[in-house]
Amino acid sequence: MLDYITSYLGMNTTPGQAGNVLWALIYILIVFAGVSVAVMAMNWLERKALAHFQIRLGPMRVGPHGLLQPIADAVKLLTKEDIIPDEADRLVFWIAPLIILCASFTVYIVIPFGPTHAVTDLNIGILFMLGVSSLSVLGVVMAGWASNSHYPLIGSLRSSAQMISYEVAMGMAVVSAILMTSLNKSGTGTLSMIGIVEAQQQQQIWFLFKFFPLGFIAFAVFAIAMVAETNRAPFDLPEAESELTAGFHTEYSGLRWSLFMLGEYAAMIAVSSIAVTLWLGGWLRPFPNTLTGPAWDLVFSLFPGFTFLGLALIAFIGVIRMPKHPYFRIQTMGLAGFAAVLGLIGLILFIPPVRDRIQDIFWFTAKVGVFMYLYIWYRATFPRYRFDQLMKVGWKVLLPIAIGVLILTAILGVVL
Amino acid sequence: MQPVATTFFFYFLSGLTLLSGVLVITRKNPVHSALALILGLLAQAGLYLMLYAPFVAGVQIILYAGGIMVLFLFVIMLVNIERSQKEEQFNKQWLIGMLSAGALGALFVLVYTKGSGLFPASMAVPVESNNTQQVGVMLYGQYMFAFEIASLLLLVAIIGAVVMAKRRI
Amino acid sequence: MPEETKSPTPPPKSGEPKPPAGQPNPGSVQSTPAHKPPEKPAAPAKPAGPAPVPWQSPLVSKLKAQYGSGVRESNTYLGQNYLVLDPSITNEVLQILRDEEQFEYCVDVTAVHYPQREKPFDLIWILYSFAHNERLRVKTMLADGESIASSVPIWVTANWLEREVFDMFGIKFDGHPDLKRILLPDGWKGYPLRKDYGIIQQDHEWVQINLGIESGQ
Amino acid sequence: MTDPTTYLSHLELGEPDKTFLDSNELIINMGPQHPATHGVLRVILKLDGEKVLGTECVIGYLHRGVEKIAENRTYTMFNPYVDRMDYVAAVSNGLGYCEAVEKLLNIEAPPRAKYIRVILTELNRVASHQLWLGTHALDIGAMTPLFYTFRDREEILKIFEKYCGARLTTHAFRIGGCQYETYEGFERDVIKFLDFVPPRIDEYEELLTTNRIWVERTRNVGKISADDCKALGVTGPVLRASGVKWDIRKALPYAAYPEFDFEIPIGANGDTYDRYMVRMQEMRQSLRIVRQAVERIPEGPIMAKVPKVMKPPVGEIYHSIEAPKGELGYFIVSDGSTQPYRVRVRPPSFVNLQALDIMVRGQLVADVIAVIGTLDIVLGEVDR
Repeated sequence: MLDYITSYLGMNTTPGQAGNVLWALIYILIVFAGVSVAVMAMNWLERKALAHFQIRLGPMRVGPHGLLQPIADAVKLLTKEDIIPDEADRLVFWIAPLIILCASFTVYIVIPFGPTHAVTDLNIGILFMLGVSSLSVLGVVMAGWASNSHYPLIGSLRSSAQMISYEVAMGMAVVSAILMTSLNKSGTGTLSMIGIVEAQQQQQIWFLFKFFPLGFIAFAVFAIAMVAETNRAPFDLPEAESELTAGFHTEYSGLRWSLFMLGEYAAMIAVSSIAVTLWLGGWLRPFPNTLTGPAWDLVFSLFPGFTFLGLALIAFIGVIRMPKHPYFRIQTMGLAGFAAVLGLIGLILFIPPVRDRIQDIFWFTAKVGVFMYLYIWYRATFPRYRFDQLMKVGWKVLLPIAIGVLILTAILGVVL
Repeated sequence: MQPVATTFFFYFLSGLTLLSGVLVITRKNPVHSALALILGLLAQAGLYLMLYAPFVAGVQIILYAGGIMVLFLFVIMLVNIERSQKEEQFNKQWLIGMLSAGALGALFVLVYTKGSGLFPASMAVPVESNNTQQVGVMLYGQYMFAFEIASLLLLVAIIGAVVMAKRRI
Repeated sequence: MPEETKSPTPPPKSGEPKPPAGQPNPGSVQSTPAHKPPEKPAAPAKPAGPAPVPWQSPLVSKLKAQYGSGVRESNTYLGQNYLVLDPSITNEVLQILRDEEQFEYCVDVTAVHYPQREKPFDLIWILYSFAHNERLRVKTMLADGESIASSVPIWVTANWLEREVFDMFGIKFDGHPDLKRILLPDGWKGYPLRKDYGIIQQDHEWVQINLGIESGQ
Repeated sequence: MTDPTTYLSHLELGEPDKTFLDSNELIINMGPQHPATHGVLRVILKLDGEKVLGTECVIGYLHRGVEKIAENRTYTMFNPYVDRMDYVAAVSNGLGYCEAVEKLLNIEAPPRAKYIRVILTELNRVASHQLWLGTHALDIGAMTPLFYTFRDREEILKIFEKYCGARLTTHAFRIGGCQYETYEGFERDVIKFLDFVPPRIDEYEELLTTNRIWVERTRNVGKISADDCKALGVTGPVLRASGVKWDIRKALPYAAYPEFDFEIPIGANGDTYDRYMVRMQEMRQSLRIVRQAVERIPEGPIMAKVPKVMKPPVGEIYHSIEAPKGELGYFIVSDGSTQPYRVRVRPPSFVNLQALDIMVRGQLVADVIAVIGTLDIVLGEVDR
């Protein structure tokens, strides 16, 4: 046991590459649990942030400021009756959510939360991610067909057409980023997720700013396509409530429905991770090459701790502002406990060994968090595209732009 | 990376491929057939991985399982499934089928018994780490002409499909 | 049921008794200066009310010249003009009204049931002309079971309006593209806005078959 | 003018586009429990893929026999019932009914009552348009305007509540005037509202007017020409968005409208975007009217002398007003008794809904939602 832990701490590669099966399994568990928790947190955050955009309060009842709402929701969904329509194709109906779930969770194997914080590093990493995440289309199609009902069928047709279309533009944008990896001294590019980040480190530039504005345009194309890919507003046609009730998962309920939701949010986090890895320098902290030296290293390594302390402070202010009525005593105590836990985590993050190992994960998560917030922001702001307009944007706008950027990147890469 | 339980995975994936192949032709419901086909394609991708060809495996998943099969499903969903379920599963050309299957089997046996000397040995030592580059170099170097012909063929196919599908252009 | 239809209702609450200052100027809306001292209470509406006065206009004379006695009445009541036509010429006149007199907007088609009359149904078109800024009511009287040509070819809007008249009164329109019930369910029996249809009356059979309950009450 | 037979709403008329293989015809039942049909409207859609070949509306799920009830109630007793038709613009309904009966009785409401009526009706128009905007935007996928409009509509409802105790089905007016004198601080509340709401309307516009997705979703969607509007009897903002400058408040003025200075906003294309713009402008014009009315409201009685037992003379009357949805008319026949012999309501929503078919033909399913939203129907009024 101890050997294993020390072997881990001494490891300078991912467990998958080291062939360390036990650590790989532990990693998988950690990632799975982490993503599930992140999805729950995202759920709470989305409802809360969306509510504040819309001058509402959002969940306030379960736990202080609705903090326990995701748990209550999970319990509700798990205990809900699981309805399978009579006319449905039972087998396919049953498999569909599992496919979506598997597809969106499998990609986490290659997401590098840090130079060594990934289950494994495939040398076709990005290809693997795109491939596996494209499998979730199957789940959508199967769900829509198996429900044997008009609205889900139309929803799934829309959804699959949309996902396939935007995959093309997305792929093109990704290729131009991959092309940038080959512009280093040795001249060999890579598809490995870790390799891509290392290439950015080596070239001392985030690919977002490389060949400005080419990198930026490719990133923008990807950022739009990824919203469409995950069926989120303003591209949420498959689930367009006002037209198709709930799209492909109209007939689903309870646990199976929650699997769809879990898959959707996991996919959102996954594609955001791709964007962060390819263009925003993955786990690299801001200004890794201009603000160098031990002093700056120390400053940046203190960020995670201070972030948690800040959150703790916000929670503590919430405790103070809680109404002083006996009715709210438990809530106040809960929030105080929450603040204490956050503070404690913040303090732990100041301990030097932890501080150094956690930094990469922190920066990565922070960048992904920005995307998550953008997702919510879009949803609060935009109306929904119509299907033909969506296709037009995908094929006539994004794809030509992405191809143009790809060609220009290639030319610049050869010339420079 | 050390291969793990190679023999087991080989037989597992091969069995899966065969099983799904059988399911594809025996299922009455075309959607089930298509799903079985997807399973078969995924198992094949696994086999490619075992052959140290991760790029091909990845492309197999993206293009076949993720792209083409979805279009298959698309079309199947839109046709009338009740009618296709009533139709007879196998048509009457079993003799031709038997003959061609036998010929294929004979070819496999031939390759299996005499095959060791038929292929150049240098092809069999790919390096996993730069597999993708190798594919690229091969494709755009040695096999450039074949690649271009294939792309031309595909272009013709696309135009032909458009012409056939759209009666009025 | 009968006591429901016509109950001697006591006078309902009618506003607080404020000093009345209404100016009885029927049929017209005049500009009222902003600050006006309360005027002397004017005479309240007399039960007798104003009587319809004959309506003279080029339109009426034209129609009368063309159709003679087919134009039964042409009056103005409370500043609103109406024509009463014979059912046989109604459709033609409506066509003329739209094509020549620019009554291009059919506001409403409706009916009134007078069970005691020989021809118990009043069928009413309310028309409006954008060009003349003028409203006109065209009325015709129909016997029970008598049908009349549909005005859908003249004004498309009459489609649903006629369906509603059919639904509520059972008046049939010849040539209507899709004459079926609109507000009530298709299999319903009876025409609710006829006077012999009680207020709480309903098609019990339909209710029992389709809703699975004993009665809709 | 277009040949009327092209509108007749029958599913057989639509032909699938045969140019692309064998197109799949699909008949879809939208409603009556569909979230975007604003109530219990059922639309049967015949689709070719996502393209609409034809529609048929099935209505009547909310039919309550309002016209039959009217025949069995006295004139005064029927007054609250009209609020239940277009329940988002109850004040307008009441105004139309009261004015129609007043005409029949040959009396007129005192000027102060007329001013109060105008203030409340115009506020109600703003509230109705706000509700329309919120739900319409929600149908098109923009969630946030719904909450903004409801927040501001709340202020109007508060004024209503303070005035007459009810928020939705207000029963604010009586035959002959108003029952209630304005409460203490009424003017202050209204002025406060007038100052506070224009920036809020700007806020809605900021979210939508120049939003590319909104523009793309609404431009050239559900287009209807002025001639078609007239042929179909479509009124209100839908007619005006097609370029016809016709508003009953100007054309055949009622209440105190001749005394106010306001404009009739019109559109040019008759598409969903124009209808949106027209309604946004109308809100501003309504506020303008309210401001003039509040500033100039005369003193005096609020109730004309009305007989205790209302027995209008034998005769019939048609009176219509410009409700937020269009021309709301009341055709009342009196037989000289205390109860109306016949009350016919000419509901704008009912007539406007008829235009749905022509507006959505050849468009996509998503446009059906947009068009139902833009027609601004209230099923309580469609079905009565």
